[in-house]
Amino acid sequence: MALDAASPSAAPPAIELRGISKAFGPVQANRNISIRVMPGTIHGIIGENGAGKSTLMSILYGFYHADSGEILIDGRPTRIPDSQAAIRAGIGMVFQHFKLVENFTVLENIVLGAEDSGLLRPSLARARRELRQLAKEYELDVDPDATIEEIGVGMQQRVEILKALYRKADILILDEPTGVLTPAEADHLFRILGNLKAQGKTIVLITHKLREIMAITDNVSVMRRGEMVATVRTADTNPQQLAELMVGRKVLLRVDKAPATPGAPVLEVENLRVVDAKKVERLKGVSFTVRAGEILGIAGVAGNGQSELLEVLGGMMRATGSVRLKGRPLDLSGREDARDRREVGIGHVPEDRQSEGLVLDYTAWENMALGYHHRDAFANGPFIDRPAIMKNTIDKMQRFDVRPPDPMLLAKSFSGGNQQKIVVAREIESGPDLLLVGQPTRGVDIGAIEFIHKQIVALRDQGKAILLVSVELDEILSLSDRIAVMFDGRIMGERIASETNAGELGLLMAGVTGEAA
Amino acid sequence: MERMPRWADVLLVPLISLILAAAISAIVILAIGENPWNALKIMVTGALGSSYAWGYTLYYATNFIFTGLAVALANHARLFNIGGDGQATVGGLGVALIALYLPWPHWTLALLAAIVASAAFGAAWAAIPAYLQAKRGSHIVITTIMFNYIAYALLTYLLTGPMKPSGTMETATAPFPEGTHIPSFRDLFSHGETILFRGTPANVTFFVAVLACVLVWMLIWKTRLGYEIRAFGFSEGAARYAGIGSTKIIVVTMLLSGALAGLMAINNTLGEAERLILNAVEGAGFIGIAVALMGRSHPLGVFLAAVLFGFLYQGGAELSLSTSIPREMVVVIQALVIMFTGALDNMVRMPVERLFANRRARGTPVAPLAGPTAERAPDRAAPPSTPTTAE
Amino acid sequence: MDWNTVLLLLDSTIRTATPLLLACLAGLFSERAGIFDIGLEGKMLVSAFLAAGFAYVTGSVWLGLLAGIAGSLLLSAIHGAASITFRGNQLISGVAINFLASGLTVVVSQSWFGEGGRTPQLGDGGRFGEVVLPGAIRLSEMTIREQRELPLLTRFYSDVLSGHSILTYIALLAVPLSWWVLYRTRFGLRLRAVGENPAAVDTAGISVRRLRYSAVAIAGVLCAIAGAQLSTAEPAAGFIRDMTAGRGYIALAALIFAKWRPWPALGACMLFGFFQALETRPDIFVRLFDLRVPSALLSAMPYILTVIILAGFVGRAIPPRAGGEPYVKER
Amino acid sequence: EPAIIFDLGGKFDKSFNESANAGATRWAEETGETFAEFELTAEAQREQAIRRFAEQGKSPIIMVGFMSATPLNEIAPDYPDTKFVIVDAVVDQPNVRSVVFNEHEGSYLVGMLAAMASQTGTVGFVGGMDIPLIRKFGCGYAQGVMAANPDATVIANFTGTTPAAWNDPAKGSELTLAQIGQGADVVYAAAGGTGVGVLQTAADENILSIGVDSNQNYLHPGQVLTSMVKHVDNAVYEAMKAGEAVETGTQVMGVANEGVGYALDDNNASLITPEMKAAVDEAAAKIASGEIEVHDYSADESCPAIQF
Ligand SMILES: Nc1ncnc2c1ncn2[C@@H]1O[C@H](COP(=O)(O)OP(=O)(O)OP(=O)(O)O)[C@@H](O)[C@H]1O
Ligand SMILES: Nc1ncnc2c1ncn2[C@@H]1O[C@H](COP(=O)(O)OP(=O)(O)OP(=O)(O)O)[C@@H](O)[C@H]1O
Ligand SMILES: [Mg+2]
Ligand SMILES: [Mg+2]
Repeated sequence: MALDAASPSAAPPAIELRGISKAFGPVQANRNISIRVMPGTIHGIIGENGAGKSTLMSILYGFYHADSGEILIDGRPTRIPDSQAAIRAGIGMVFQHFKLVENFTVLENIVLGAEDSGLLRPSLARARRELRQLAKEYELDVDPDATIEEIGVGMQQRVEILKALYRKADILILDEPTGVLTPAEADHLFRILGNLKAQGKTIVLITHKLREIMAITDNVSVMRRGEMVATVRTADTNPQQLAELMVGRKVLLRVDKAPATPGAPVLEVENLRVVDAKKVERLKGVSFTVRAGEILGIAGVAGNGQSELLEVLGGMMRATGSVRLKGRPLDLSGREDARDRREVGIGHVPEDRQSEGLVLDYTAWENMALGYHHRDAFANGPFIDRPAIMKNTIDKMQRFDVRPPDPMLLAKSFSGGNQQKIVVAREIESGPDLLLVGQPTRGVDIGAIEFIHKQIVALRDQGKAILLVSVELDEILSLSDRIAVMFDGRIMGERIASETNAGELGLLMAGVTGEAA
Repeated sequence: MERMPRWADVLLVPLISLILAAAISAIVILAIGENPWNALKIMVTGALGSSYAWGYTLYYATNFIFTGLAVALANHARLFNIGGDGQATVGGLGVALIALYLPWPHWTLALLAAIVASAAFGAAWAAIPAYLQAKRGSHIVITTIMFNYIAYALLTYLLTGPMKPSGTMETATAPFPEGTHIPSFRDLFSHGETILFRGTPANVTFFVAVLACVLVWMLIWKTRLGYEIRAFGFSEGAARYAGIGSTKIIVVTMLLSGALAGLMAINNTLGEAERLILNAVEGAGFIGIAVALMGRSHPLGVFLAAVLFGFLYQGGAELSLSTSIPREMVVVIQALVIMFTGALDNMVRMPVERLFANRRARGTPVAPLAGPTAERAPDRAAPPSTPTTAE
Repeated sequence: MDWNTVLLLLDSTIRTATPLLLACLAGLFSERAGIFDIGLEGKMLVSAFLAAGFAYVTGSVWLGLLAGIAGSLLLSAIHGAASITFRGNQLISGVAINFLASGLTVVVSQSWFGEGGRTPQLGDGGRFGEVVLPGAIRLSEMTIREQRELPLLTRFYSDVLSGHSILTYIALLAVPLSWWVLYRTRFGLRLRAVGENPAAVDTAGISVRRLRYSAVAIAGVLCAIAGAQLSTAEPAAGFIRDMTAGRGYIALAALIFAKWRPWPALGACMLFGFFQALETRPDIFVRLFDLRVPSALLSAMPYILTVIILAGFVGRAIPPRAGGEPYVKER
Repeated sequence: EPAIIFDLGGKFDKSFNESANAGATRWAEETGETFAEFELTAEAQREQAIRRFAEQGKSPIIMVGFMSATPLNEIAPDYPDTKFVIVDAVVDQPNVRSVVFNEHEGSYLVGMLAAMASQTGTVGFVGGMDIPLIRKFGCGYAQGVMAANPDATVIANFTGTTPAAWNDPAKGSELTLAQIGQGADVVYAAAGGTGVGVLQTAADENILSIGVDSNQNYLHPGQVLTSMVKHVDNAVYEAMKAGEAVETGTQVMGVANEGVGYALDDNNASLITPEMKAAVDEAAAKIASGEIEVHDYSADESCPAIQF
């Protein structure tokens, strides 16, 4: 069914891959893949987690080497043994996980590898000039002297794009660029991509988000389990069809839930303030309430205090103010840690599953006990009760459809979606009165999103309180019962989910107050 | 996932590495005009060929088990304890104090007391570096190095002054009283006419060391504390998320690590010399680093690596006793063994892996994606790869 | 305490700090590129031996230095192979190199010179003499009284700054040079980047392997100079086994102390050098505080002071992020 | 066949082991016979080596170093037919010959020379590890200095507290320079390999140094004032020559029987004036006759002439 979506022009494809195969040890990441990307188009690639999209593009960028197959750039067979060769062939790539040096400045990151001479000063000066030029041309403003760790992910992505443009890339590959962006940032990115396309550049866009595919791509290729299953003209398809091509079965694109029946207040937050290690005030007096049987969604652009809010409630950061759980006050002075929070009935699905929610080098069963390893159910005196945890893990893995359902597998071996299911299973099944959920579906494929959303709603329907933080407006809108919008460490306003829309929330997220909105 | 059979991983690869180390050693021995084959024979019979040989090999191994366990345990929390030497030195002080200044009716009691004292003193010596790491962020590597030197100075002061019996030149305490003499292997295993382990220093402390291996293994993989230590070592973020306090883990782990290093002192003071001698640790704390790293921080691996080093020590002594190969040659051989089995491990592993992969490829087809392909648990012995910091 | 004592202390500080500083900068280059190096000690030792050995045999101290560099580079190459090419454990490799150096120097020197792990004493051509800086006064040609009458600055210049071996000046110049290389050149930018995030360097089209090997090689050269200083620069005059006596570890401590930066490295090494110089002058404590420090405590003093300073004034030291981890693209 | 066991420092320690090795080698060269030898690398090997040699029928078995006293005391009775010789310690067993040296006496003599040669009235002492044996050297030296010049100052330093202290010439240099800075113009090194740095620096700085254990005058002709020789070599040589018949009991090697003394040869002839020579020789005679009693630090761990 792989129909060729060649554009009418006679020009050779900007990129043509023929029969690319790549195995990582026993994992066949790409299997005999062929694809043609026409110049001056935006070409989408979609596929489930682990389908092999990143691998394919990394081969094109010379980061990995294909076991077999051929690469043609502008119709000419091209050998790409390393990234230098790819850069020379006019290819630029923005990786899913950015390849930036955290404690370097933006400028340094941009010149790295593209210096003019042995001395830095002239290179930096030229880069500074050109950066100004590029910034104007493509609306890509960044502070060249800020270090990467100081700036947000959205900015970091701009740096990655600038890196490619600075190297005069004609072909730009973006791997899941919007996974970490707010809607506004994503829109901005698409405007830039539009600009680039207008200038004749070719763009390959990998994403999980069908909305984005439909909005800006010209053609779209679908991958499944290392194979290319289809390439179609975007205009000729629809989200439902793409989702089914990806997953190989029918999927539900909307969250199906009954109206909430809120009960007594479970979490009451008053005047919460946080000053972080760098003495920056992150929360500036936040107050809200979450009731039993409802989902409160916190919307907001990343970096406006949501992370800190979750960390404070989860016992990982100290704060001032008052927080009561079912009427009883929590100690915010740092004396109580995450374990104490779990004891009083707070579950926590952290924003970053890889560096917080899981110990990647632990097995699935060990991770199922993370944070609960001291509980009687999981321990015999000072000992870990492995049989009990194991049994529990097998059970949860089955019910949450973790694939593969092997408790002995290391967490890092699971795909992102399945890793997230492990975390969600552990936190939901611990029976919390309040569940903190941060970015539950970041980087997760459609099938898994659907499942995780269902589980969260089911917990709500058991009468538990849920605090959901997400930068995905779609997710907030479809999952929450009430929505609070955070901006600059404050709550800008609260809305009933069914009575608001993306436009109104977007204004609040930008800091425009409720009255004005 | 398994790229090659387990036996190849744990036996074949180390064996080939050892052979390579031996081959290079042989070249050096040839170069200084000796016969390498003869040298090998002497080392093997001298270190493994009789109960006498084992009596020395296991004595040294006992030292290295303790210091190796100390480093290994700390590694699991991503702490690099290079203070084993100082901790063992001070542990010896603990042993000497109880042995000299308290009366002991029976060796069992003395041994128990020595265990407590050496562990406590060793732990105490690790306590300040641990506290400074946890609270002030002072790098544990520097502070433990510094504490080694401070320990040497402390002991020099005590053994040339306050604790030295007067009228002797020996930089050692007085011999310990009879009641503290713990049985040697000879006392334990000789029966009737057959005398085994004659004149060798191996003693019951070896069993304490074996017990320590088992206990450390249980601690690391069976207890809640071990679970927390490893979690902290793998991911500080996850540990914080799970409510595992960094201060507690750093301090507790270092105390235990120091205690293990301290225990080593029982072997050389109570067990062998029956007095406390200046510099009796003889760099065992540093050997412990090699032992722990080669043993992949797993108690069984530590045990095997410690025996290997015991073999090298005893075999090396035999070598200099019966040939004119200089004693420093043994250090060269040790270095080569550490290099090949420890650091150049992959040089052997990669081709062997490829060999097995090729054989498998010809036999069975490549496993399908997301099948039973991913990394599984058994390879769990490996702790975080670079335990240099607790940042 | 009179000025004379102060000047002498400072003079001794600079001399004592020289090998530390060179080894520390060696570690700086290596670790900034993401390769931990606890084999500084071994490389210094091998170079100390080869430098003295070749200086003796050839009569030329410069040839000796070259031999020292060659030997040290060889160990660097082994360390590089183990930690870069074969992705081995960098700590084990360093430990092995230290053992190897300690054993091999004695075995080889015994077979060359038959003096039991020593080289013969070096004559004047065989060692680096004192360099008299322009305008410095040769104080050794004056009586103590005459010296005391000179202006303090002159004495500082002539006594403390002038009169060290060329290697000391190389070490001191290596500090600004290292800073310049690291922060002002393309190579330095890439080197720092590869220690922080090798993937960034790789995707920028630069060879991680080549960069890391060059860093390790620079470390080898610097360690070699440090070793040569110990065995061939006045006042030294020959090799003796294990003569590095733990200086590699102290240099490592200084490196962490300096948080992997060149100028602070200078400060840290000078501080350690100063502590060790102080250790040679127990009379100062008697004169200042009327305090007789037992010799054992005196020996421990540099280490105790280090811990105190570390705990009191130096915050958390964050090593290069990719340090110690081999760069693996395909799991 | 005799056997010799060197202490941990090894047979090239620029100190008593090296001297013992010289004696053994001399015996072997003169007689054309061979001897077995072993250099310790670990404390546990003391007993191992003694027993091994005893079981191989070696005799006499010579042990160098005071740390072997306790093990030998236990093992000697197990091999009543073997003769043992221990250097630097006394072991009271019927089959053991103990050779001890009055290092304090020899040090006293070189101390006198130092005081007489010094222009500044300040002399130095650089010890290796701070252990009683080395203090014994230092104490005798200080007494000799005081005897020759009661107003003199003696500066004493030790290199360190680990065995590395015996092999750290750089540290030896720094200590020497520090002592020079305090006015010392004669420095006595009792520090094994570290002493090499002391003597070298003294020569470079144009002051005088004093060697130890063996005659080290040749190292820097005209710049080494003298050496405190301790004839471990002779003791070993004689024990080997006597073979099985070696006399047991304690042998004290002092100034009286030329077991210790100061070295005078062509290299330092110009440095020792006739008056100096007369004065030390007189003192030596008095020590031999018992008229002068040099205090032995190790007897009561104190020193009348200097505080360590
Ligand atoms: N460096 C690597 N070493 C080993 N296996 C790898 C490596 N990179 C990817 N893989 C495996 O190859 C397969 C394809 O991975 P890839 O990252 O290309 O998927 P993807 O389609 O980009 O998934 P996602 O949507 O989650 O980003 C997966 O099974 C993955 O685990
Ligand atoms: N080291 C590995 N060896 C073998 N298979 C692996 C390994 N790591 C991951 N896999 C397999 O690869 C598949 C996808 O993993 P991958 O790493 O691509 O996750 P991901 O979905 O890309 O996560 P994220 O989107 O968060 O990056 C899974 O089937 C997993 O079992
Ligand atoms: Mg992925
Ligand atoms: Mg991907």
